Amino acid sequence: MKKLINKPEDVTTEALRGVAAAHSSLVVDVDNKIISRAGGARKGKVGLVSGGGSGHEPLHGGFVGYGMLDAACPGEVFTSPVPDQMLAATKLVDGGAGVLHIVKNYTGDVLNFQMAAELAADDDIEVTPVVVNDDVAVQDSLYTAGRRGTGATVFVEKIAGALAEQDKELKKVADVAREVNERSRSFGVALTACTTPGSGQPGFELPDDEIELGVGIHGEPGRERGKHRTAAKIVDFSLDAIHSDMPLSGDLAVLVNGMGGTPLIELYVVFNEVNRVVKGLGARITRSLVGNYITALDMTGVSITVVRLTPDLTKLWDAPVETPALRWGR
Amino acid sequence: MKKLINKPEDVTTEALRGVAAAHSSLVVDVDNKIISRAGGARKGKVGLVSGGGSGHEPLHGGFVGYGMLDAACPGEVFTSPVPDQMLAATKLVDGGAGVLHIVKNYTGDVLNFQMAAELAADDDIEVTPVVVNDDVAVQDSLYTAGRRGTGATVFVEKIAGALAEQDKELKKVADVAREVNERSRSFGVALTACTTPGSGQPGFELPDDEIELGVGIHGEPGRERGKHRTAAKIVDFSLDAIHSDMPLSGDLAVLVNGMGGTPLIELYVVFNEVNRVVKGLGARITRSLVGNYITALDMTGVSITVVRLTPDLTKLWDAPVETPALRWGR
Amino acid sequence: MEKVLQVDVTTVRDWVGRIATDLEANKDLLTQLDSAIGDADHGTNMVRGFTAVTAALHDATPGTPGELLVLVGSTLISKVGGASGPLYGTAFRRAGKALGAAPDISAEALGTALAAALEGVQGLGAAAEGDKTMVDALAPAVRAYQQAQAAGASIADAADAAARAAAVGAEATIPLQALKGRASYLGARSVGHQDPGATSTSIVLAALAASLVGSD
Amino acid sequence: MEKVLQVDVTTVRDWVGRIATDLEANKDLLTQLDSAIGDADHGTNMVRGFTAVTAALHDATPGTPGELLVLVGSTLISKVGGASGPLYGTAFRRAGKALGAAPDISAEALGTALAAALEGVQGLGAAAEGDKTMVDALAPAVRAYQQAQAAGASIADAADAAARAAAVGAEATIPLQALKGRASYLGARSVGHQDPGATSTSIVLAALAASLVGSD
Ligand SMILES: Nc1ncnc2c1ncn2[C@@H]1O[C@H](COP(=O)(O)OP(=O)(O)O)[C@@H](O)[C@H]1O
Ligand SMILES: Nc1ncnc2c1ncn2[C@@H]1O[C@H](COP(=O)(O)OP(=O)(O)O)[C@@H](O)[C@H]1O
Ligand SMILES: [Mg+2]
Ligand SMILES: [Mg+2]
Ligand SMILES: [Mg+2]
Ligand SMILES: [Mg+2]
Repeated sequence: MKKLINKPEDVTTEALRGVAAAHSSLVVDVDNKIISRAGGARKGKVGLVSGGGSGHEPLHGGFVGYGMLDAACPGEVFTSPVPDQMLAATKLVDGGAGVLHIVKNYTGDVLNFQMAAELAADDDIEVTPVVVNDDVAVQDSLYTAGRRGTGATVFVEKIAGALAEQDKELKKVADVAREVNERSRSFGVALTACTTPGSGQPGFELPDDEIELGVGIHGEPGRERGKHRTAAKIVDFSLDAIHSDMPLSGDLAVLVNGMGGTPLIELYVVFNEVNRVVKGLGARITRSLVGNYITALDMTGVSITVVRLTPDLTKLWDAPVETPALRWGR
Repeated sequence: MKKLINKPEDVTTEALRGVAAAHSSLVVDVDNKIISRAGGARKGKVGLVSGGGSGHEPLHGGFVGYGMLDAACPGEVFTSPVPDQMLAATKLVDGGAGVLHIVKNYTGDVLNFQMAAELAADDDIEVTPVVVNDDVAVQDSLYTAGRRGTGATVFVEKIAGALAEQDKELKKVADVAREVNERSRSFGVALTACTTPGSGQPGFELPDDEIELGVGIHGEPGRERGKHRTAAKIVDFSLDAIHSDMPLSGDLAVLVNGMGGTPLIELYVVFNEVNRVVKGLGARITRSLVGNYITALDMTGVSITVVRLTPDLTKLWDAPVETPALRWGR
Repeated sequence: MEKVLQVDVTTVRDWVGRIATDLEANKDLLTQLDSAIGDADHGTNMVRGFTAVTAALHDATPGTPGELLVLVGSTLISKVGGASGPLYGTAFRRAGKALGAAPDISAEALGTALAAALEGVQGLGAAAEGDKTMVDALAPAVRAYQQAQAAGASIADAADAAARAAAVGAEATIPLQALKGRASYLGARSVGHQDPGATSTSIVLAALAASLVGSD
Repeated sequence: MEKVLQVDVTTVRDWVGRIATDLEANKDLLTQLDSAIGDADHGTNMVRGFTAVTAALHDATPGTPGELLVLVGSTLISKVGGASGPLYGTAFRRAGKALGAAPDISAEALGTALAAALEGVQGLGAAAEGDKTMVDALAPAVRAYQQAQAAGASIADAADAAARAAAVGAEATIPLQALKGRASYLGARSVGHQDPGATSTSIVLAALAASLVGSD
């Protein structure tokens, strides 16, 4: 394992110091691991807090700023953060209008955010959690922990953040977050596994001619392993999984997301294929993101997220945002 | 080799189609391989054209847009584009005020841009080339092709682009481009080699405990090979090479650039170390970029670019920009 | 003549110390198990948690077993994260609360505490036995403890029975398909691997039995 | 009795066809050489160039050797890119221009054309012999050709001498340290590898010799 780090156990702390040094628009509480907007809470505005294991950068810290999150709580690498962090962040961003917790559906994130919400209630802060679960690779049934939260998180955070910026009440902000989640689906494919600094070993072994279909963002193996194939076939497979779960029609936002180790030129090749399939279905891509937005350390591979837009969602997507990883309109 | 592609020979074309589909702010001439701003040339504005081999994305196509480039010419992977492309781009962006060619110092880029400039002169278009050569890993002497152009290109394109947006004349735009180049230095380190789609093999073999110091962005081996070491020591080595060539003082812009396969969390660890060293030298980082801006396909590693700012350069850096990869102020 | 030891706060401190040592020794094993069907952090998570617990116990001197276990649980909740943090944290907190303010632990009280721990884990995580989680080690351990104790065994022997049952339960997760936690994403591919959380639970209970050797 | 062939546009077409075939056959070799001291694209670059040349010659029917070589050169400039595109492109263009509008190529004219090619490459790339570039194959080839021709050799024999000298020159780049092009970045580490451009030049001249076998 070769990584640009000092000691594995110091990675998250030192990266946070780097974030603090690089972004004057952010305040970083390194000890408590909270990234928040410089300037603090605005009275009357719903606060948005998200968080999850580290190793998915720019998620979540890169989405803190005007028009998106108020605070992010990064955990250890691939380990959900702890309730103390979330509680402290919740208090920090509360402007009296309540706080939205944006939680990716993983047992760890759900349980820790749940505990934090209980603690916040003790402090009379109204908290509404919204669970993101867009990954169609996982069967959503009684027999699983439910679908994982992946690429849709970016859209949920951006769009709910835009509505919160208009000082809409907590219920409305939570509703739009849930609406985005319900209209979003994702599917991921890994060409290679990722290596956490702590373990020093790839999460799984993938032969030179095989890929993982339906992979997660934590180095979890996917739902099936298959032969490597062309970008066209990978996209066909992925969009088939998405389309058969949520038929694609109308105006779509598409995220072609690199897993961390994938060259951007390949993501554009993939985007071209997604565009082909979407057109073939009679739908059209009206908003797009191509790049590394929710990663799995050094994994090579791609995840595709599709959101069925409405005019209102499009407007909220287009609203100004000013974060390290997503910025327009200011 | 596992890549998200169809056929190796189609990668650049298909990626261009992806760029076209993803960015409505750009016009892509897929046949001639030219990415330009939607809307075309503005009368009286100096046109900025850059280009180089593909595989360095987002460079250069990701920097086409308001406040930065007018057009980019991507070549084949790691192969400089051809004069025909550059000439066509030059004609396309000429608004009567002349065209700046931003050329990274590689024999291929220099020779092809030189030929294009000669052809443009035949068409009575005034062209001034500016050669970027910021990579201190290469000895700048009679005994080499001179220093390579790397991370400084981003700053040259942004700052010259901002001045061109003010309708300043070609000489002034070229002068500021040269000024930025002269005030910039870079140094790169690879943890692993990259694999071109065409060759299917890593450019060099790097044992599990070794790194390449002073590596280029084309999978060229670096100036020396050494044992793998901590991020702190890698940064010490890199900034030492930079500082002994251009003493660091005053206000600095710093780019901590991922080579394509490096997790963002590691780049922030590196940024933290750069900040430590810079502070130790009594200088300070006032502007920064952390992420993948000039890559070498799937290489893991980092390059560090430092620009000694002036108040004027800072102002131009802060001016609005609206491109796929760099955007603020609009 | 066998010396019968009292089970008090010193014994519980010893137990927690053994857990820390044994988890450290098994860190790589737990991470490897989690690598196969999870995200390769269970060893790191548990060691981070018990390192924090050791530090907390260095600074604080809880007066009773119950107080000590509540401190362990709260520390785990504050420091571990992941799925295992809230689950183990809740288990230790509930066990501690069940023990109340008593200075000693009777065999019966320990059985009640273990049952409370299990109830806490299931209340939070909603896993049933057979779902391939830590419950598959903890539930049979609680049953084995209570059976032994009902049959008149010493606290030491009942704990030993619990530890053995936990080890069997952990191993018995191998053929199961995971229905909870991260491993459930793998569906049928989770079969054939031992659950990391059940394994760490077995370690925790083995440490308990070791601390209680000779107690009545 | 040996049949003496005329060197005309058909011969030159044959030469260019052989170059295309031989480069295709040596594509991986050239890329491997470029991988060691460059950026692993020289094989791809040359094949892309001569594939375009073949297509151009399919569509066009240049009437003279000179016209044909100018077309080859222009096509390479338009299609190859990299360092080798402008350099080879200029070489072929200059050679073609040196041949003028003559329908046949004399031994002397070929010598002049080769010299013009070399001058074009050096004028553009500023490489001297010993800098570990294509010049290290082309320059001795031009010298060998001219010596042989001055000594009264046939065009075929002179071309053969040129091809041999180019091969020797290419191999002689191995111990050199590169002072031009991408390999120069490696400094002393460029020693011990054969230059890809010198190798492709040797292939181009071997193809010339093969096309001229039997010509006077
Ligand atoms: N719902 C649940 N109920 C009980 N135990 C669970 C549940 N989900 C996960 N676990 C346990 O947690 C273990 C994983 O812990 P850990 O790796 O530390 O957390 P994470 O899964 O968040 O990475 C699993 O092996 C399993 O025993
Ligand atoms: N200045 C120069 N003069 C002559 N030949 C050169 C020069 N620079 C590079 N070359 C030749 O070009 C070859 C590399 O060509 P190629 O790999 O196609 O281009 P690039 O170096 O741009 O990738 C080298 O092996 C060398 O022979
Ligand atoms: Mg985890
Ligand atoms: Mg090249
Ligand atoms: Mg885990
Ligand atoms: Mg090359």
